[in-house]
Amino acid sequence: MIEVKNLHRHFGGFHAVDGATLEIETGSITGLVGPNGAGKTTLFNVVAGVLPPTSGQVFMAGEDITGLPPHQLFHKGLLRTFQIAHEFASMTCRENLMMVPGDQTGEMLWNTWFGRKRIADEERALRAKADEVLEFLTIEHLADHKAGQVSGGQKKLLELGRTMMVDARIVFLDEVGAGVNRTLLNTIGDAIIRLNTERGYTFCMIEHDMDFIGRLCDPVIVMAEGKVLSKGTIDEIKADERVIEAYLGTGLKNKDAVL
Amino acid sequence: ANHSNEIKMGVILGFTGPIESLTPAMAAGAEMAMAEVTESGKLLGGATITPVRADSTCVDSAAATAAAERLITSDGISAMVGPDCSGVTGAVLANVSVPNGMVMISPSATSPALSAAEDNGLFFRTAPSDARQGEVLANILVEKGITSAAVTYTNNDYGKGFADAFEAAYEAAGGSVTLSAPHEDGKADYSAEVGALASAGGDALVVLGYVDQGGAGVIQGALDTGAFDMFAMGDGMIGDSLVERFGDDIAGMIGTAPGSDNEGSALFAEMATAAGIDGTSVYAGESYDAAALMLLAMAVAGSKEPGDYQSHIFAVANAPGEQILPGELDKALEIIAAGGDVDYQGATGVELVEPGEAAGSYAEFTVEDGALKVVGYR
Amino acid sequence: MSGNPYQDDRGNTDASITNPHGQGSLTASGTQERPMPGHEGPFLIGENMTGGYGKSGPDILHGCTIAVERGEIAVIVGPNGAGKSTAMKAVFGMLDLREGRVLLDGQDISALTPQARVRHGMGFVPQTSNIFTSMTVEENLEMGAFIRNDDFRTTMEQVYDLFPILREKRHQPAGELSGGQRQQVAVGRALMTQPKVLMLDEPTAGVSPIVMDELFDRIIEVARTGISILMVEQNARQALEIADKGYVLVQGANGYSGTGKDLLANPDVRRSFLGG
Amino acid sequence: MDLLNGFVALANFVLIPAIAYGSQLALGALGVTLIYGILRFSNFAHGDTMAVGTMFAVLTTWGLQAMGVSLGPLPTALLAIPIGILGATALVLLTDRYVYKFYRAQKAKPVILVIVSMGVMFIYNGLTRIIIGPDDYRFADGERFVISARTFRDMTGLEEGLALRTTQVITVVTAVIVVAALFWFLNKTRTGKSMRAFSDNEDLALLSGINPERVVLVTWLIVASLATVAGVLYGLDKSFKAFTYFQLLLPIFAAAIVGGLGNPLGAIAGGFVIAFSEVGITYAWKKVLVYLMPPALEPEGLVQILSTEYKFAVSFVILVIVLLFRPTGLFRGKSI
Amino acid sequence: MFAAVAGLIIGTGFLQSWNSALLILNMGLISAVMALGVNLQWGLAGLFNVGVMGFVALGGLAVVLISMPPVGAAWQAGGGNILLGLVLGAATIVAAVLVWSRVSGKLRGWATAAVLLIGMVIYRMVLDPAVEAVEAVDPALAGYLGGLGLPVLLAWPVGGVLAAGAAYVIGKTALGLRSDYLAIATLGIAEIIIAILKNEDWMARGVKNVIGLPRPVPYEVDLQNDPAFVERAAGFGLDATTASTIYVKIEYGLLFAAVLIVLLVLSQLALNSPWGRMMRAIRDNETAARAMGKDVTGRHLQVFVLGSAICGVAGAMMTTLDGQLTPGSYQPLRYTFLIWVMVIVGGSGNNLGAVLGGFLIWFLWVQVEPMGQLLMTGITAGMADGSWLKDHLMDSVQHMRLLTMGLILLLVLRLNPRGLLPER
Ligand SMILES: Nc1ncnc2c1ncn2[C@@H]1O[C@H](COP(=O)(O)OP(=O)(O)OP(=O)(O)O)[C@@H](O)[C@H]1O
Ligand SMILES: Nc1ncnc2c1ncn2[C@@H]1O[C@H](COP(=O)(O)OP(=O)(O)OP(=O)(O)O)[C@@H](O)[C@H]1O
Ligand SMILES: CC(C)C[C@H](N)C(=O)O
Ligand SMILES: [Mg+2]
Ligand SMILES: [Mg+2]
Repeated sequence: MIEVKNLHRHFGGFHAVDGATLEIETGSITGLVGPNGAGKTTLFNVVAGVLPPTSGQVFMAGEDITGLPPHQLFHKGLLRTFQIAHEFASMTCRENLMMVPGDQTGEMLWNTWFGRKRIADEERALRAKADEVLEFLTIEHLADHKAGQVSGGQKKLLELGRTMMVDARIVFLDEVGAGVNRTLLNTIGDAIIRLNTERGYTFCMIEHDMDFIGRLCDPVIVMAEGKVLSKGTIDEIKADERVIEAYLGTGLKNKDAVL
Repeated sequence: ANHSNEIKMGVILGFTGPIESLTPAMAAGAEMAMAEVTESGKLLGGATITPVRADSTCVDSAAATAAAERLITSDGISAMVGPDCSGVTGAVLANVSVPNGMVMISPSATSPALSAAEDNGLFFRTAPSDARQGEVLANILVEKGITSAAVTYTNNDYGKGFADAFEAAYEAAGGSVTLSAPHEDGKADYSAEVGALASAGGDALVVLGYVDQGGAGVIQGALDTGAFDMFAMGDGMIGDSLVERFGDDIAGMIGTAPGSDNEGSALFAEMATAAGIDGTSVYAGESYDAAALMLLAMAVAGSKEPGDYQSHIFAVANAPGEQILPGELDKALEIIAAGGDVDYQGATGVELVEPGEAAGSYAEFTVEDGALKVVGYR
Repeated sequence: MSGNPYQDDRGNTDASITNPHGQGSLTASGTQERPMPGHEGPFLIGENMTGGYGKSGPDILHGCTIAVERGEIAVIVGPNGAGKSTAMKAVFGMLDLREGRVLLDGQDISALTPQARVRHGMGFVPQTSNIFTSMTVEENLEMGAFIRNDDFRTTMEQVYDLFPILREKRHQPAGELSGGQRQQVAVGRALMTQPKVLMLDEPTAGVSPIVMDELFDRIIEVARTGISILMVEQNARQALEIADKGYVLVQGANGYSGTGKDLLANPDVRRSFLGG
Repeated sequence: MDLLNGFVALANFVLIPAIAYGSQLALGALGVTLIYGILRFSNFAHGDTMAVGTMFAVLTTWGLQAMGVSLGPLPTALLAIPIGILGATALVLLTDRYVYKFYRAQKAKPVILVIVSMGVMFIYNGLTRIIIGPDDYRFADGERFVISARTFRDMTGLEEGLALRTTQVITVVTAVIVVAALFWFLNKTRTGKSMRAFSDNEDLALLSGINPERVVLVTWLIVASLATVAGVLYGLDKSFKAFTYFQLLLPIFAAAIVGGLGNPLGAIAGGFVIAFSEVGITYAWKKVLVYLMPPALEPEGLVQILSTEYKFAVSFVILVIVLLFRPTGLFRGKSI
Repeated sequence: MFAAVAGLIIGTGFLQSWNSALLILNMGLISAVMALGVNLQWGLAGLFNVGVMGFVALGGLAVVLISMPPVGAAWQAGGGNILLGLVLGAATIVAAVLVWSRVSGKLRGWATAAVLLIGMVIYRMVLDPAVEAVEAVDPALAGYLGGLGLPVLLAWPVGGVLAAGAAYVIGKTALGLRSDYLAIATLGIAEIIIAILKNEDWMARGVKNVIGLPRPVPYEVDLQNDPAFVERAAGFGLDATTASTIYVKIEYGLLFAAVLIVLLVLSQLALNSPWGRMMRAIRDNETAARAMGKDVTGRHLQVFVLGSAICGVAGAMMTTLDGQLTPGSYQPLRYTFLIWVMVIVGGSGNNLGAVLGGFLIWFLWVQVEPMGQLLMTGITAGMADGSWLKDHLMDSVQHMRLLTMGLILLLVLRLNPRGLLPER
């Protein structure tokens, strides 16, 4: 689905992404892990069109998408969520979902004056769809709440829900798990798996929670210092000496002393 | 005073805005004339003249129109002194005075274009159109053998019209203008203008601006950098603060301002000083005259209705008749009451020509021993 | 989001008339006056706290009590939006309490401003925006020592020993660090205060496993020097493992509490908050 | 010789005026940029704050002059600056106490403060005019020139003169000193660093034990001082007129933005960019070229890239171009 | 709220005069239109337009260009060459842009500069003499090309189009870059537009002003001379002068109101549709909106152009009402900041709020003058007559206007920080 070839991104003299080459297979849930500062978020940003690359290329299903702006990538089916939830705070949760589909008749100014009927029909369909998604995410009771006033985890669900309003092909998730209650995280995990199996979404997710990665992802890519360190199943990764040294570590040293 | 015998006169000037420093003296001048008439008690059986001030802002036509509208329709004025700047004057004339049939005399709007404004005989000015002053100034320069000059003017209808007139006359008389550059008033810095003017060169720098404004700034810059040492200036520059500020640095300069060979201006200056205002301030005299003219015309018409007295303004201002100087309004009213004729001269030697503006006789100034001197009249 | 009309700028994104950067959202009430004496008890206790954001916002905490003993580690866990961060802020005096009080070492400090509490030996690492992004790493640490008038260089050395990556990046603006590195700066900054009690709001969020282990190690070390630690954690298992005391907050009220081990062993808690 | 003449002409008409004007703008822009950086809003009342401070200084100067105090060759007004600062500070702090503080306590969004500052602008505007009046006042005394054009010509025998005014020298020297001091203060002192910390992250500053009200107080103090110094220097060089100070707001803001709002270094650079673009682009280069070019190539026209009436427009075009290549301003903004 | 403002205006009618009241109403209507345009940009999209003045002035220019009769002599003197010069100038810029985009490598900068330089020289060679010739034609009264002599109402939409054109150019370069650009670019373009209007005399007489613009309504004097009208006025118990002035103002008012209502309805329809939802989303969070496939820059451009066009229309209406174009009178304080104050006091994001703000602030702008006097009389009431302080204060009474305006602004913001009619 996505192919990244020899990608570089420099900040001044600092090479945040330093020749990363990787591939995300269609239909997979690929995990992306690595120590802090490895360049994961930067890589995401480049692929999603938020940052221009210093050099290198990104392909999506064989097509060169390097440097395309985010809204064009969206129309190609590339969606992303944010490490910190980016809800539309002053709009209701339902509106947050309804605004997603592109090419709505009512988004043309002209039609808002002279195409009222068509808009009304479309809106009805959109609303039904949004309610369906809310139900899927088990937050239908929040439909009319302002999105800015729901809890952090619910915002993350909403963020995921937006990717369901259109037919996404690949979704990038940046640390959906950070700061999310583990029980809720399991719900999110279930949602991801369902989207993957029922709708055929491809996922690529950054995560530091190895249990969560282990439950969802295959394969897992490890980045370090802007490059790809290794790739494999979760078990292979966990057994990889280099990964343990750079990323996983060997557990608490003082644990026994305290307990 | 008896309430029914009150005449309200609007004084609409830019009390805030770019010429806010000129207007207090102008308003005071106009009000001096009103006070004089009230005191004499000889107008329309002892009428009290009450000035009603309003802010023209000098630049905001909408605000000026609203203020004028209020003066007429709510305060119920019978005559209007002002507005001051040509731009708002045109707006007030077209939108308020003409529709409401109100007579207005502007003491200072000098744009040549106003001569052609549709006014139904309601609009007069005690200041001459700048078209004439340009010729006068140009001729003086050429006579003095100054044949090339750089010009800077304040960028409004006054400055631009003046500069146009000057340039045309000067070139016709054989002079050459090296550069004619506007300056905006009230700006922070005039280095750019001074630089350009200096580079263009010329025997003299002609400054057609305001003395409290950019005009002085440009002169200051030119003196400081040693770019010019000969200056010529228009009416807007002739004021006490000019010599206060530059003194003998501009000795020998050439200046023109409306004025005729009469005692009026000196007299007015004296009166003003006694009343605690600056009588030499630009257009203070014109303002006095504007108010006086309307009051005398009312006396002749025996009515304070604009429609009644508008036709008498010309007659009051011009010969034949006894010449009236500032401070002699009492006398003038007496003559009128006796059925006589007056030829109002006032502070500026008013002489109205068609279509209702001062004829424009000009005084030639220079600076000598740190003081302004009149060297002749034209 | 408290509906305060003054906090409404309807979508102004223009950076040339306002500086959107770093404006605070906390209301610091209280005074700098001397605290009133209270009774004996745990080293730090927020007792029966009830309150919410703003003057008129809804209550988020409902009679919640949180305490930590000297040199102990107390951990707060609970679902998102339960009010864990709010409880921390309440203890730190960053929102008005409508009921309840906060005692530090037996003294009632409910009326003190946050600055005053810092001077009384409390240190706090908030959950978000917890570093000065435009200042260098070193300046961040210096700011941590703002209230100290003694020589803080040894403390700084200790912090650098604790987080070696920070020494490497000491002259870099902290805003250019990665998520995990920033977290280390934040904890380092709080340590610079040399607090008697250190409050951490999700210090390990977004931190890689190896750094997380390291951090927990340090926290234990710090606690051993006699400093009390009060922290909120979503990595609840690891946190509860090292905790002397654990609190489960549910909708602003105490749900369960006990030793870390108790909570880990409690099937209810495991199911509803620890993900089974 | 011609080369020298050409250079002197350039210095006299472009370099010296632009440097002096640039310093004046820079001092004004510094104040704007500080408020923006620390208190987070664009202070539209800044021009009028300058006017108020200068007004107090002018009144004091008159008093001093009446008492016969003088500084010899230097303008007496320099002695009055502290009083001016005191006056401006008092007014600004009063304003803060009764206006801005309320909004701070409400955690109002900066946009609201921007509009509030417009209200304050109107009020200062009115106050200045009510107290001192709308007229043009000159209060400079002492020696006007360090070297005047005539003296220079006599001295060097060159055709072109070079004038250097006392006020220009004072302005530039003061600007340098003030900027250096400000830098040292912000980057090296504890209070300065706490101000930067506050600017960066208010909540966290609170948590570090920084007293926000103190930061605000110090900021206003510095800003009022800067405004007064800038205003007095400007007034000495030109003259004092309430309306002009209001008009200064535009170039000052332009300078602050082009330099990178919130960045003191940027404010300085921005001031000079604006000044040089205004003076340089509209300068008629004929005079200089006449000296530099062989007679055969002497230009006929004025060699003026654009006429002076567009000088303001020019500086804005330059702004846009600068920003195109340097999106955050010459120096990265908002880092005060 | 609206009732309150209506009450204020009607109060003016009773206390001062109906003419004043109507005049305030008319300018209020125009201000409301401007505020509507700014609200579209600021309240809806968070775009910071500090160049309102420029767009308003362009609208004013349109009135001259459309409605004044052409000056034949001037056209003969150099009209054709001026047009040619302008075309050449435009061609130069297009050529330069083409060169810039086609040529690559080191040559690019130089080639573009060369094209620009050569083009500019030719442009000046054609234009300058023509301009001089045109401006020499009776400079005191004409000196410009005049307009097309078409009905003045046509100038209103044309004013919108002119403003929209300028906005498009600015938007294209400035939007989508850092937000500061727009501020600088609009501030700059406003100054540039005014500078052009002031200095290009051949176009609209520059600072010499064009006065006596045609009107879409009858002249008072004509009405006063029309016996039928006088008779009808008498029927209402009014004298002819009053009746005619009021009649004319009412007609203007109806025209302006029609424009305002149409624009208001269109804005409201747009706001309460998916388009409005999209705009709110963009405002809430641009990054996320972009990631959700919304062309943020494109939408911003659209809103910016529309808002500016509305300001242009308002500018044309205002110049029509004034009956003259006076470029020197365009000041940022009055035409940019005051409009903002209207939007913010009224309630940004809410179209009705902006309209309300337009009325209210205009009312205050005009009426604070007497209020300031009142205030000052109050302050000095306790002082001894003839005391130095009292005299000094009474002399400064005019300056109370600004002070009072400031006080009112602060009060409104203190009590209604989100505006009088907040967005929902
Ligand atoms: N704007 C920037 N300027 C300078 N350096 C930057 C910038 N953004 C990121 N970096 C540097 O790039 C490196 C990679 O950052 P990135 O955010 O991609 O890390 P990450 O892998 O996502 O880490 P984490 O897991 O902690 O979020 C870091 O060392 C960081 O300091
Ligand atoms: N600044 C604020 N103003 C108003 N309400 C707030 C504010 N911050 C948080 N809230 C609300 O208070 C409630 C509790 O928030 P809090 O941040 O304390 O939760 P938390 O337990 O820390 O959750 P998480 O684990 O997601 O961080 C939530 O409903 C939230 O929406
Ligand atoms: C008082 C002056 C500023 C008026 C000027 N003569 C004008 O016509 O605008
Ligand atoms: Mg990251
Ligand atoms: Mg939290």
